[in-house]
Amino acid sequence: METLNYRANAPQRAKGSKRQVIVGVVASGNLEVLAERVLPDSECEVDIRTAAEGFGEVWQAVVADFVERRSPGGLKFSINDGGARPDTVALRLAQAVSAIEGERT
Amino acid sequence: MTTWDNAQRLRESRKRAGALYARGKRVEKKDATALLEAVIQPGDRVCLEGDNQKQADLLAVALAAVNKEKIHDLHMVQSGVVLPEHLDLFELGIAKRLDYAYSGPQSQRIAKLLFGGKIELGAVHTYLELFARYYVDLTPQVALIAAVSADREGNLYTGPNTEDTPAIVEATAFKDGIVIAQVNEIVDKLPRVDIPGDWVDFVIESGKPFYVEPLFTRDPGAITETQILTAMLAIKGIYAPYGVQRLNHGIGFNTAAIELLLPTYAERLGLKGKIASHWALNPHPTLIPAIESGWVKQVHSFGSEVGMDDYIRARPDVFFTGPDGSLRSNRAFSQVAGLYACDMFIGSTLQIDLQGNSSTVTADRVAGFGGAPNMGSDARGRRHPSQPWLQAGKEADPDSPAALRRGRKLVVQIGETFGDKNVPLFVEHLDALKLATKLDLDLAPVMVYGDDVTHIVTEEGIANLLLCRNNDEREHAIRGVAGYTNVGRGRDKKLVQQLRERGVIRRPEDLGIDPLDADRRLLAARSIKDLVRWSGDLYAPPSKFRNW
Amino acid sequence: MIIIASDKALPPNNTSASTDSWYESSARQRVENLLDANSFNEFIGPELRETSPHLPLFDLPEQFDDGMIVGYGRLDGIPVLVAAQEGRFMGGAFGEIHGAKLTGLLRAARDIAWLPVLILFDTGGVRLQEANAGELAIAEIMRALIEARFAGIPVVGLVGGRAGCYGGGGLIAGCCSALAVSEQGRISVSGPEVIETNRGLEEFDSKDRALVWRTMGGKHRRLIGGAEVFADDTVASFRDAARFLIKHAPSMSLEMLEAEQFRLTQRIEQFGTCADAADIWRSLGATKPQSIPALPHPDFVALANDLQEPHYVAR
Amino acid sequence: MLLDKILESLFPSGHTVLVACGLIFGRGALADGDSIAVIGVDGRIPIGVDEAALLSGHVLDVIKSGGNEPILILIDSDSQRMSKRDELLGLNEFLAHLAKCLILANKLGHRTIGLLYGHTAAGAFIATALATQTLLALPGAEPAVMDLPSMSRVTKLSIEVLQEKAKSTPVFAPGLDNLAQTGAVAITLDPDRSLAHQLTSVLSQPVEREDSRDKLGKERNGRPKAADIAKRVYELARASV
Repeated sequence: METLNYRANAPQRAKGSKRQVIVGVVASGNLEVLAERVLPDSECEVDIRTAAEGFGEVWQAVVADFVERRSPGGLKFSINDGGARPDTVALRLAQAVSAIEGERT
Repeated sequence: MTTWDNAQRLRESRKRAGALYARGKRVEKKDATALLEAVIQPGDRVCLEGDNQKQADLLAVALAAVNKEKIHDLHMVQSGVVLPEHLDLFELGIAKRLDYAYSGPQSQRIAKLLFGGKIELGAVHTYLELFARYYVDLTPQVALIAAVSADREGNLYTGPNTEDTPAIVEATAFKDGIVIAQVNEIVDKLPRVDIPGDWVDFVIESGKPFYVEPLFTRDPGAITETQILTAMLAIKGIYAPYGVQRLNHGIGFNTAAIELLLPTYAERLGLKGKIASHWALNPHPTLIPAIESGWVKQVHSFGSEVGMDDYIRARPDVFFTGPDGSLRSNRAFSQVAGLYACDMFIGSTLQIDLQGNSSTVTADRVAGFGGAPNMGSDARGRRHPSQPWLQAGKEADPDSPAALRRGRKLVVQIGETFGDKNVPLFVEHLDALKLATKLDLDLAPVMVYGDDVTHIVTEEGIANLLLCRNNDEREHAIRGVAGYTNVGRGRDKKLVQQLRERGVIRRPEDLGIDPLDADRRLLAARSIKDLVRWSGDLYAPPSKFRNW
Repeated sequence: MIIIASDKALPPNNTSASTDSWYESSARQRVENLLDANSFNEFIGPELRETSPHLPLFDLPEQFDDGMIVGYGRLDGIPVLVAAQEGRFMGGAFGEIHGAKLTGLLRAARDIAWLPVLILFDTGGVRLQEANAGELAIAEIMRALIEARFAGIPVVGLVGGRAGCYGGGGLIAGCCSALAVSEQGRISVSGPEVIETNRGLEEFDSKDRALVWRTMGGKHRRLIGGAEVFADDTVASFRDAARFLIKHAPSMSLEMLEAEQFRLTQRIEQFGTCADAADIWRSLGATKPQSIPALPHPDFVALANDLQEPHYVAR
Repeated sequence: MLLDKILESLFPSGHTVLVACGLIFGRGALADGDSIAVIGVDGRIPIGVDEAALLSGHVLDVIKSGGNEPILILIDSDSQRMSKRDELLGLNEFLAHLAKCLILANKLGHRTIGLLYGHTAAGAFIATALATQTLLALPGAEPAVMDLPSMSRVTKLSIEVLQEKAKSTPVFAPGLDNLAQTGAVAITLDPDRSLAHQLTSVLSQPVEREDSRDKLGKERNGRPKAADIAKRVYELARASV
C-alpha cells in the first residue's frame, strides 16, 4: 500500500450544504471516495491509500486537473483505492463533488 | 515433350492412394490419419481449416498424429491458428512454414515457437491477402475443411458458420488439390448445398459438432462507465455528424456499448434511421436490442456466433439466411464488404503510437489481427460516393476540387487511455517494433496504420486526425486524448488548446456530454439475460455466459 | 446532409431508483433505494473510518465501512433496522468489524423487541485474512439472530447480489425468519470451485454456470422451500418482498423447529436420490423442468406457488 | 485423546453413548446423579444434510423430553460435506437448523456445552461447536476455519509467508490456541485430571445470558475490535428508538 496526500488552494467553495458523501467501492480497479466538508472554504485536500504503488505522478496530475475543473473548496477527499485507472479516479472524484453539491444523489 | 497435366496426374495419384481407405468418398474416423498420410506429401502446402470461429478439429488431431518420417516440412496456409494441434504440428516437425492471419488463444505459444525457430514465418496476413494469395502463389495442395453435414455424393452443408470454406475449397479444388471434409454427420438430404460434391474428394463423419469459439459474445454486465462514455462520444461526435449508415464494429466492449446505446441514448438524440442501419458484422448478441428496436436494416456476416442461430433464422429480413432459413456467412465477401462498402470501421486496440499506428501485438504475443486490418484501412480504389466518405475526404483535403477529390473511409480507434492492470493504451513506440527486431521481420505487425486512422476516441474526447495539417499537429491531437498516460502528460497544453479551438480535439463538454451521465442504466441490456429477453428467448447463450 | 445531434430536448432518463437492478446496485444504493427517502440513519458510518485492523498485515486496501452498512430507517413508514453487505469489497466476506456491526444490530433488535430487521446479503463467506474472527462473527450473528427471533422479531434476508450468499452467509440466511431471493441470488455453503476442487470436475464443473445456478440459484432455492419469495431483480420487487415477509414471520418456537425438522427430513426422503436439480423439479411436479431456468419472473412465481407452498412456520 | 477414553473420564459412573456411522448419541451420568445428553461427531467425518438432520433430531428429542437436561456435543469432524448432492438439498438450511435447535435448547433452559477433541472446520464448526453456550477443548484439538494450503491458494501468498504472518496475530491461522485467543474456545481442559470434575465445574458456573465470546476475544488480544464495535452499534440502535 502507498499513501499519498495532496493539498491545494481552491478558488471557489463547493456548493451546497451536505456535510459528507461517499461514492464507489473498494474493489479491483475501483475505489471509494469519502468527501467531507471539513476544511476552510479556500482549501481542499486529497488523501489517498492505494494498492497500486508507484503512480504518484499520475495521481498528482489527476488531482491537479480535478481541482482546476471542479474547485472543491472546503472539501477533504479520502480515498481507498483498489488500483483504479485514472479515468475511474477522475470519474469518482467528479461524482463525489456532484453528490455533495446536491446535483444528484 | 512438354506435358501440361502434371498437376492433374499428381492429383489422381493422391486420390488413388487415399481411395484405399475410402468407400466411395467416405472414410471412417479411425482411418483419418492413414488417409492423410496417403494423400499428403512432404513439403505440401496444406490448409487445415482454422477460421476465426469454426475449427476442423478432428482433422487437426489426425494431422498431428501422422508419422513425421512420412510427412514433414509442410507449409501451413490457414487464416486461423487457434487449436493447440495447429502448433503441435510445428513442435513435432510435421510442419515448418506458416502463413496465417489470426491467432487468439495461441498467440503466446506462436511467439515462443517463432523465437525458438520452430516456425518459419511467411507473413501475418490480413484475411483478404491470404485468401487472395490462395489464388496466386499460396494455393493449397490439400485442404482439410469442416462442414455441418454431407450427403452421399459429398455435397456439403456448412451451416451458419460457412466462414472461409468457399474461398479455401474453390482455390484448392480448381487447381488440382485434394479436399477432405470432416462433417458432423452424413444425411440423406442437405438443407442446402454450400459446397458442391464434385469439389470434395473425401468425407469423414466425426459424429460430433466441430469446435466453434464464441468470439463475439460480450457480456453487457462487464461494460464500464468509462466505456459507456466513449460510446456516447462516438455516437454524438462521429456517427451523428457524418451520418454513418454502413459500418463495421470491432469486438471490444466499447463498441458493444455503442450497440447497446443505439436504442437508448442514440434514440433520444433522434438518430434512428439516420445512422447504423447497414452492417458488415458477425451476429453480435449485443446488437439484438438495436435489431429489435428497428435500427438495423441489414447485416452480412463473416461467420455466425454461438447461440445466435435460432435468432438469426427468425429475423430473415435482417440477416442473409437464404431459402433454407439458416445463415449463410462468408468471410471473404464480408471482408470485401467491410473494406469497400462500409463508410466506417470502429474498433479497439491494445497500443497506439504517436503516429496513430495501432497493434494488438505485444512483446510476447503474436496475435494476428482478424478482420481489423482490412476493415480498418482506406480502400484507395473506391469510386462510389457517400456522405460520410465525401465529408471525411473534404476534411482531409479541403483545397482540392471536389470532383477530383478522393473520399475517405472513417477509421476510428476507440478505447480507454489505460487498459487492464493500468497498462497505457498510448505508447511512444509499439511493442510490435521490438518484436520485428527480435524476429528480424521486414515489417512490424501493425494492425491499423496511422495514416488510415481518421479518429481516436477515448474518455478524454475525440481526436479528428483528418483535420491535422502536419505531423506535429497529429502527434498533439493524439497526446490530447491520451489522458494521464506518459504520452498524454507529455503534451504541450497550449498546442492542445489551439487544436481544441479548431475542433481537432473535442472534449466531452465540447459535445455537450456530461461524463456523469455515463451510467450503466443507459445500456439497453445490462446482462446476457437481458439480451435473451430482447431476443424473445431465441438467443441461447453458451453456459459460461449465463447467470441463471 | 449533416445530422446535428442535440440532446437539449431529451426526455428524462427512463429510469427510476426503484426499477434499478438489485444485482448491479451497491450496498449503499440498495439501502438508499429500499428505504423511504432520507429515512436511513447509519450507525458507525464511513466517516468514522472503522476499518479492518487486519487487512494492513496483508497489504490490502481497506474500506471505510469494512463492507457492512448498518442502521435504522423506514420501509413504507415501518421502522426497521437494516444491514447490507457490499459484495464487491473483499467479496462481501465477513471480517471482524464487518461481522461485529451485524452482531450489535441483532442484539439491539432482540432487546428493543419490536423493530424488524432486514439483512441484505452479498457475501462469499468468511474473509480469509481474518478467518477466525470472521467465523466467530458468523457464530455470534447466528446466536443473536436466533435470540431476536425467539423474542418475536422478524429477521428477513434479501439475497440477490453479485457475490451470492455463500459459506457462513448461507448459514445465517438459513436462520432468518424468511428469505427473498432473486434469480441472480445464490445460496449455498460450499462454493462451486470448492466442490470442484474437493470432488473433481465430474461431480461439479464450476465453469458450467447453468449448473451452478440450477444447483444453488434463486429459482432452485424457492422451489425446494429454501426461500419464501422469488423477487424480480429490482429494488422495488425486493421492497415488496421485504414488506410482505415482515408480516409473515411468526416467532421462533419449539413447534416451529419441529416443523422444520419434518420439512427437511421429508426433503431428503423425497429428493435425496435426485442427481440434478431438474430431477427434483420434475418430482415436484414440473412438467417441463428444463424450461424453468429461462422462465420470466411472473411465470416462475406462478409455477413456484403451484409446486411449493412457502413454509413460514417451518424455519 | 480417543473418544472411548474421553467418555470414560467424563462419565466414571457410566454412560450409554454409542457411535454409529461417525455420529455420537447417548447419555452420560453426572456426578450428582443427573444425566447429560450426549451427541456429536467422531472420526473426522464431514457433516452433510443426513448427519445434520440426525443431530438436530436428537437435540429436539432432548428438548421435547422436558426438563432442563444439559447437552454435551463432542466434536471431531471434517468440514461440511462439499458435494453437489448436499448443496442441491440445501445444506445451508440443515446446518442452520442444527444451530437453531442447539440455541433454542439453550433458550429453553438446557445448558449446551461443546467439547472439541479432534478436528473441525468451516460450516461444520459453526453449526455444532460454535452453536453451544460454552465451548471446551482438549489439547491436540485442531479447529480450523480453513487450512493454510487452501488459504495460500486463495490469497496467492506462500504457506511460509502465511506462517510468518501468523506469528504476529491469531486472527487467521488454524489451531486451538488461535481460536482460544479469539474467544471461540472458553476453556482448554487438562486431560490428566478427571474430565468429569472439570465438566461439573463448568456446569456449576452461573449461566451468562449474553454471548461473551467477543469480550473474551478482546481480553485475550485475539479480536481487538469486535466487542467494542458490537457494543457501539447496539447502543446507537437502542438510542435510535
